[in-house]
Amino acid sequence: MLAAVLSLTLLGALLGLALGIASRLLHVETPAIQAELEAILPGTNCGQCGYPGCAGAAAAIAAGTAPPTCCPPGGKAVALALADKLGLGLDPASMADAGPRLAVIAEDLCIGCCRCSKSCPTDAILGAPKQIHNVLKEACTGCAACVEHCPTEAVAMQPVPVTLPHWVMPKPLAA
Amino acid sequence: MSGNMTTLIRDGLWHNNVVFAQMLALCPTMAVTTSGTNGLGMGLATTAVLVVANVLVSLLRRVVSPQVRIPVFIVLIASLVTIVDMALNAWLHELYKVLGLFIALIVVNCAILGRAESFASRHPVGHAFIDGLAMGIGFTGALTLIGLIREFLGSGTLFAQASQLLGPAFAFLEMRIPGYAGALLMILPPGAFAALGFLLAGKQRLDARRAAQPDKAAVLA
Amino acid sequence: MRLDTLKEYTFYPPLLLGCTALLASAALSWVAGATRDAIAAAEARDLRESLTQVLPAGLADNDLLADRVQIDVGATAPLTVYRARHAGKPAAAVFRVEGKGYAGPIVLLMAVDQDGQVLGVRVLKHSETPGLGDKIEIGKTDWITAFNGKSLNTGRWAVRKDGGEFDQFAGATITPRAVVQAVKGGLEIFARHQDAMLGQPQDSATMGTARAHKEGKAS
Amino acid sequence: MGLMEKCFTRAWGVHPETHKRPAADVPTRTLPVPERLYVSLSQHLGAPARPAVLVGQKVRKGDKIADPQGAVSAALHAPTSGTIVAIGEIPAPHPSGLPVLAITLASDGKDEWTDLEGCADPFALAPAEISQRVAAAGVVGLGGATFPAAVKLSLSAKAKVRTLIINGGECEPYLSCDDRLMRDAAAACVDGIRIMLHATGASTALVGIEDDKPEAIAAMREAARPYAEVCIRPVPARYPMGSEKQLILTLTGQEVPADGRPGDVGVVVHNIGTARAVHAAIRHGEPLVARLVTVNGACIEAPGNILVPIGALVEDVLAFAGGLAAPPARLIMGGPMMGLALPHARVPVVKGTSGILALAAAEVGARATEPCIRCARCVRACPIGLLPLDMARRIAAGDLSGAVRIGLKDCIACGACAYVCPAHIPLVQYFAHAKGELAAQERARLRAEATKKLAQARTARLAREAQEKAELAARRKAERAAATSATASDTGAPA
Amino acid sequence: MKPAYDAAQPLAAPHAHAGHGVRQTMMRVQLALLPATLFGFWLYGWPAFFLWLITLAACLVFEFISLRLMGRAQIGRTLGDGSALLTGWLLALTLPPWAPWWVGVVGACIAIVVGKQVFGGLGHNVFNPAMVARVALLIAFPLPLTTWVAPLPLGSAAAPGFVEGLQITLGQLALPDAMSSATLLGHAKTELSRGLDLAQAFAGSTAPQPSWVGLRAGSLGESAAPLLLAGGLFLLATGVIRWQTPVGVLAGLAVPAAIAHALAPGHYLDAGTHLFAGALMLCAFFIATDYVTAPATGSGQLLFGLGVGLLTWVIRSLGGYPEGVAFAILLMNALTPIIDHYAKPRILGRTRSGRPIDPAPAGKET
Repeated sequence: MLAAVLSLTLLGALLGLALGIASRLLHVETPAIQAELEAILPGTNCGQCGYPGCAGAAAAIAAGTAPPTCCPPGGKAVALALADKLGLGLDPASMADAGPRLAVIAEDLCIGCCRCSKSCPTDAILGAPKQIHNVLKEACTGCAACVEHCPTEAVAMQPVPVTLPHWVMPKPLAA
Repeated sequence: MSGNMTTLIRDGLWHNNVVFAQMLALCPTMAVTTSGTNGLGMGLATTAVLVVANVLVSLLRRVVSPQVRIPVFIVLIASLVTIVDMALNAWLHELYKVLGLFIALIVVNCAILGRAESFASRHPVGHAFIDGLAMGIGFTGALTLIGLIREFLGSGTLFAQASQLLGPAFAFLEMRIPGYAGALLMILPPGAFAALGFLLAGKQRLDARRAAQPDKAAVLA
Repeated sequence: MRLDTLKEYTFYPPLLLGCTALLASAALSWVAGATRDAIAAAEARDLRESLTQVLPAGLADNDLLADRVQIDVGATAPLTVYRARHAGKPAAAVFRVEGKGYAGPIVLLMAVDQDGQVLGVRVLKHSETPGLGDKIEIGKTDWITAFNGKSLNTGRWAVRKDGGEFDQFAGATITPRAVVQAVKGGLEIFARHQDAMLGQPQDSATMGTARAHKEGKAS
Repeated sequence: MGLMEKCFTRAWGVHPETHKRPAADVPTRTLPVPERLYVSLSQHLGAPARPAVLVGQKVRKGDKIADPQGAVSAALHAPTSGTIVAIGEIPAPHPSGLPVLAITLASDGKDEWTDLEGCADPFALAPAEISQRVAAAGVVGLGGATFPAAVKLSLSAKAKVRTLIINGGECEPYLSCDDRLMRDAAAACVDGIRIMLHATGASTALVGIEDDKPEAIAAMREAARPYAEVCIRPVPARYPMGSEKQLILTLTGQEVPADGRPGDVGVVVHNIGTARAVHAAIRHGEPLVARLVTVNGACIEAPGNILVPIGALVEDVLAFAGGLAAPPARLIMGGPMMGLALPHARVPVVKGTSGILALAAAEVGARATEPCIRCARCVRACPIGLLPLDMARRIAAGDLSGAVRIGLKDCIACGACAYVCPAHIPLVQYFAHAKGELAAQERARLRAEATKKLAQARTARLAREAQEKAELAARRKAERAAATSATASDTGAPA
Repeated sequence: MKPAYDAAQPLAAPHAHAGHGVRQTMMRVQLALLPATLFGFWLYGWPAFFLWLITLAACLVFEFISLRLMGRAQIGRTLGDGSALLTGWLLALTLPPWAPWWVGVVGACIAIVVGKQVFGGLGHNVFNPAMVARVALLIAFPLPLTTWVAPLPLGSAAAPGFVEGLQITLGQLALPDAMSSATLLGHAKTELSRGLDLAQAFAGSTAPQPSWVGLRAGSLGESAAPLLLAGGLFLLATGVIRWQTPVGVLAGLAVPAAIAHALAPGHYLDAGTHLFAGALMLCAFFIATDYVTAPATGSGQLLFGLGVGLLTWVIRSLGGYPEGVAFAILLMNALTPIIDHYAKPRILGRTRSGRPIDPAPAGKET
C-alpha cells in the first residue's frame, strides 16, 4: 500500500513539474483580434455605433459587448465580415438593413459655412466658403457626421433610391 | 457573482439543469436509466460526489495554480469516486450490483468537472456546496424521471427494487401495471434517447410558454 | 499576496500536484483497508446465494465455497465444481454449463444429485431476445423448473417440436433447444466424471482422479 | 464521343408543351406606328446609352438619338419620324416596376426614313469596318441577352474563332418569332450569316434549328444551298436547347469552360434575328428600329407574330393583336420559362422583347409551395448538372456562400428545375435572390474599401496640411528671427 | 390592361409548370400497391384488412395531432398530400397480418411522430418512417411481430369471418397454435441454427418455391412478390421512380446470394429465393425508392440500392434476424447524405473536382 501511495505521489510531482515547465516554454500571446476587426471596419470614425471611433468599436466587438451589426455605414457586408472573423453565424436576410443612405444638402438653406465639409471623414462634400455645397455621391458613406455640424439644418440623410441595376429579387416567402 | 442562493437552487433544479439544459453527463443518463430506482441511485451517488468535489475544489481554489488546475481536480474527483465505489460495494452491496459498472463512470462525468471548473473554483465554499447540492438534486431528478418513464413504458413497473435501494420501508413505491408486458425498446438505448428527446421538447415548450406570459410567470414565481 | 508570488515558481505545480496525489492516495488506501473485509464478505454471500438457488433447501450443510474442485473435462478450461454435502457425505455437485443460444452463449448453473437427477437449473447470463428467449429466466417464467427431477434415463431430451418433452416458446425455438442441449450435456459430463465431481466423504478427501486445489478468489 | 461516354452522359432538360402553333403559322403582321414611342435608354447589356437629342428636336426614322456609353453599350435610333417630346423616367419592362430613363418620341405619322447608306459588296469591307457599321446601327443580340453585337463580332475576330453558331433553336415555348423570321426572310438571314462569317473570320457557320420547325429548316436549307460554309443543322427539340452552352455542346460536342467564353473553344454564338439585323445594317444601312415580336397565350384574341417598332407600348401591341379575351393571370415579356412578369401593360417594347404573352391561370399552373420531397426531378432537369434542391435549401437557410460552393454561379436561370418541381418551390426565385444579394454584398464591399481609401486620404491630407502649416510657421519664425538678428547686428555694428 | 394578379412579391420565372404535384406521385404509388394489397386481403382474410385500415387511420390521426401541436397552418392540405397515408400503407404491408390493433396504432405513432414529424415533417426526415416503425416494433414487441399465420384464403372453410376477424384484430380471440407458422426466411434460419442443411430443411412440403406466390406465412408485402414487381414496373413506366435504385437493390442482393449459394448450397439460399422471399420486392420498388431518404442523383441511387441489397443479404445470411430489409434500409438512409455529397453530377464546363475544364482545341476531338 505504501508503494502505491508513494508512486502516485511521485507521479503527481513529476507530471506537475512537466506541466509547469511546459506552460513556461509554450507560452503564447493571444493574437490581437481587435486589430483585425478594426481593419474590417470602415475607418471613418463617424461615431454612429456609439463608440469612440472605429478602434473603440473594434474593442467593444472583440469584448463581445457590441454586436457585429453595430456599424450602420458598413451595412451587411461589414457585419458579415465581422461575424465571419469572430466565427459567428449571421443570416444576412435576417439583418434589418435600412439600406445605404446619402447626405443631401438643401440648396435654399445652405449658407456656405464649410462646417460640414470639414467634418466629412471622406472629403465627400465640396464647396468653397460662401458657396452652396454639394455632396459627391460616389464618396459619401452615409455616416451622417455632417448632419449635426450644419447650423441651418440644410443637410439631411436620404435613402439611396433603388435603381434597376441595384434591384434584388426578394427571398421567396417561406412555405 | 451571483450571491443569491435561490438563484443557485433554481438554476440547478431547472434553468441550468445538468441534463435538460446543459446536456452534460449524457453517458450515465442513457446507460443507467432503465428504471426509476437505478436513476435515483445513480443520481444520489453522483450528488454525493458532486457536493464533496465542489466543496474541496472551492476550498483549494486559492491554492491551485492554473497549470495543474485540471489534474488536481481530476485526482480529487477520481479519488472521491473510488471511495464511493468501495463504500457502496462494502455497505450497500445490493445497490452496488445494480450500479456497479456505472459508479466508476462518475469519474468522467463531465458535469462534475464542469461544475468544479466553472463554478466551485470561483466561488466560496458555501455557494459551492449549495450549487453542488442543487445541481446534484436536479441531476437526480432528471435521471429518476427518465428512468421512471422508460421503466413504465418499457417493462410496465414503477420503482422496481426500490426497497433494495432505500430499504424495506420504501417497498410501497414499487408498482406494476397489470396486463402490460412493456415495449422493450424503451429499456434499450434508443428508448433513452427518445425519452430524453421528448422531455427536452416538453421543457422547451414550458419555458417558451412561460416566456410568452411574463406577468403570469412573475405571479407564479 | 504571498501565495501569488509562490505560484510563479516552477516548483509550485509539482509540489501542489504531488501533495494532492499523496493525500488522495492516502485516503484511498485507508478506505480500501476499511472496506476490504466487508467487500469480501458481500461477494462470498453473492456466490453462495446463487449456488443455493439450484439446491433444494436443507440439502447441503457444508460451506459450498470452501469445498470446490477443478476438474478437467476435456474442454479448454477446467470446470469448477462446488460440492454439496450433507453430514459430510457427498449429496450433489453444482457447476456451470454453457449453451449456444440465439444471440450468444447462455450460461447456466445446474445442480445434480448423486443419482444423476437434476436438482435445479438457473440462467446466470444470456443475451437472448428480450420478450422471446428471455423466458428461460426464472424471473420471467418458471419454464426452467421443468428440468427438476429429470435424469438422462428418465427424460426425452428435446423440445416438443423435435419430439421431446420440453415446451418451446411461441416465436422462439432456438433458445429452449439450446438450454435443453446444455443441460443434457451437463448431465453427460456428470455421468462421466461422477466420482470426481461428487468427491469422497469429507474425511478421506484425497483426490484420486481430479486435481483439486483451493484458489484465492472465486471467479 | 465514345460509346461509354454516350451511355453515361446525363440526360438534361425538359420537354414543355410548345404552344407555338397556331401563332407560328399565322402570317407576320406589322404594327402601325403608335402616336408615341418610348425608347428606353437601357435596352442592352452594359451601360445605358447617352441621349444625343434635345427635347423639341425633329428626327427622321433611323436618326441616331442616343450614343453608346463605355465599352459595352449600343446606340439608339429613332423608330419613326417625329418630335422628341421628353427625356425622362417611364416604367421599365421589369417585374420590379421601377422606372427607367427613356426618350419619348411623338410620331408625325409620316414614318419617313432618314438617308440610308447601304453597301453593295460587304465582303470587300474590312472586318473591323463591318463591326463599326453594325455598332452604328445599334444592333444587339436579339435572342434576349441583348449583348451589343458589334462588340461580340470584334471580340471573336480577336479570339480567332473557327465556327460561327447561329442560334435558331428558339426552345422557349409559345415563341415563334425566329421561326417566322427564318420562314419569311431566309435569304436575308443567310446573307447576314455570311457577313458575320466575314466579320469574325470564322470558316463555317452552323445554324442550329430545333427539329419541331420543319418549315424553317426547309426554307433555310433552300436559302443556304449555294453556300457550302453555311450548314443548317436540326437539333432535338428540348428546353433549354437555345442556351449558348447547350447549343455548342450539341452542335460541336465541346464544353465551354465554366469561367470561360465560347471563344475559348473557337466558337461564337449569335441569334438568327441578329443575323437578319446585321444584313439590314450592312446591305441597306438600316439601324435596328423594329423587331418581330410573338404575341401569344390563351388570353390573346389573335395570336401571331407582329413587327413592332422599338418603343411601342405593350398595351398598343396587345390592342393590335385583337385585345385580350380575358384578364390574363400573367403578362409576360419574353418566353414563359425565362421571361419577365410585367406589372402592367404600359411598358415599352425593347430590342430584347421576343414575345408578349398573356397567359391564363391554367397555363401558368401556379400553386402554393409545398415542402421539398427530394424527388430530384430538378437534378435531372438541370442542364448544367447542379443540385437545385440543395442550393435552394441553403439559400433558404441564409447560407449563400454554401450555395455558391455547390455551383450557384454556374446556374443559367433557365427555369427547368422550377418547371418540373412537383412541390412548386420557386427555385429560380431563390437563385435570383441569392445572386442579387451576393452582387449587393460585393458592391457594398467595394464601397467599404473605397470609403477606407477616402478616409485614409483625408487623414493624409490633414497631416500634410498640419505639417505644411508647421513648416510655414517655422519658416516665418526663422525669417523673423533672422530679421531681428539682422536689425540687431545693424544697430549693434557701429557700437 | 393590368393583369389579374396582386402578388405579395414580384413574380419570378418560370411562368409555366409541368403540372404534376406531390399528391399525384403519392397516389400513383398507392395505386401500384393496390393489387398486392388486395391479394393479401384475400390471402389472410378480414384481420389483415382491419389491421391495414387501423394503421392508415392511425397515421392520419397522428399526423393531424403532430401538425396541430406544432401550430402548422393548412393542416388539411398537408394531410391530403397522401404522404402519411402512404407511410401507413407501407407499414401495414410489413406487419404480420393477424397482429392485434395496437401494433398498428403504436407503429403509426412511431412512424409519424418519431420517424417523421420530429425531424420537421415531410421532406426533412432522415430515415424512412415506415421502416423506423417496423424496426422499433420488432424490437419493442418481438412476440406479436414474429407471430405469423399460414394463408387462409377468404372463402375457405377455416378462414375467419367478419366478426371473428374483428375479434382477432381487437385481440379478443387468441390465435390457435396450429395456425401459427414460420415465414420462409424464418424457417431457413431456424433450421440452419439446428445444424440442418438447407437441402434437408426444404425437403418435401417446405420447398421454397410456393412462397414466391404467397403460399406461405408472411406479411401482406411479402406474399405477393410478383404483384409487387408488377406494381414496381408500373411506377418505372410512369416515371415515378427510376431504374437505378431497384436494379441496385436486386443486384446487390442477387450477386452475393448467387456466389454464396454456388460455393455452399447447403448454407446459403439461392438468389431466386432471396429475391422473392421476404419484403425484398416491396423494398426494391417502394421503400428504397422513397425520395426523401434516398440520394438525389442517379449514381447515388445505384450505390444506395447496391448497399441496401448487400446489407440485406448480409443480415439475412449472417445476422440474427431472418429478415434484414428494414435494417438495411435504415443503415443506408444514414449514409444518404454522404452518398449525396460524393455522387454529385459533374457541372457542365467543370471537372469533377469543380475546376473549370481546359478547353480542348477544336477539331481535334473525335
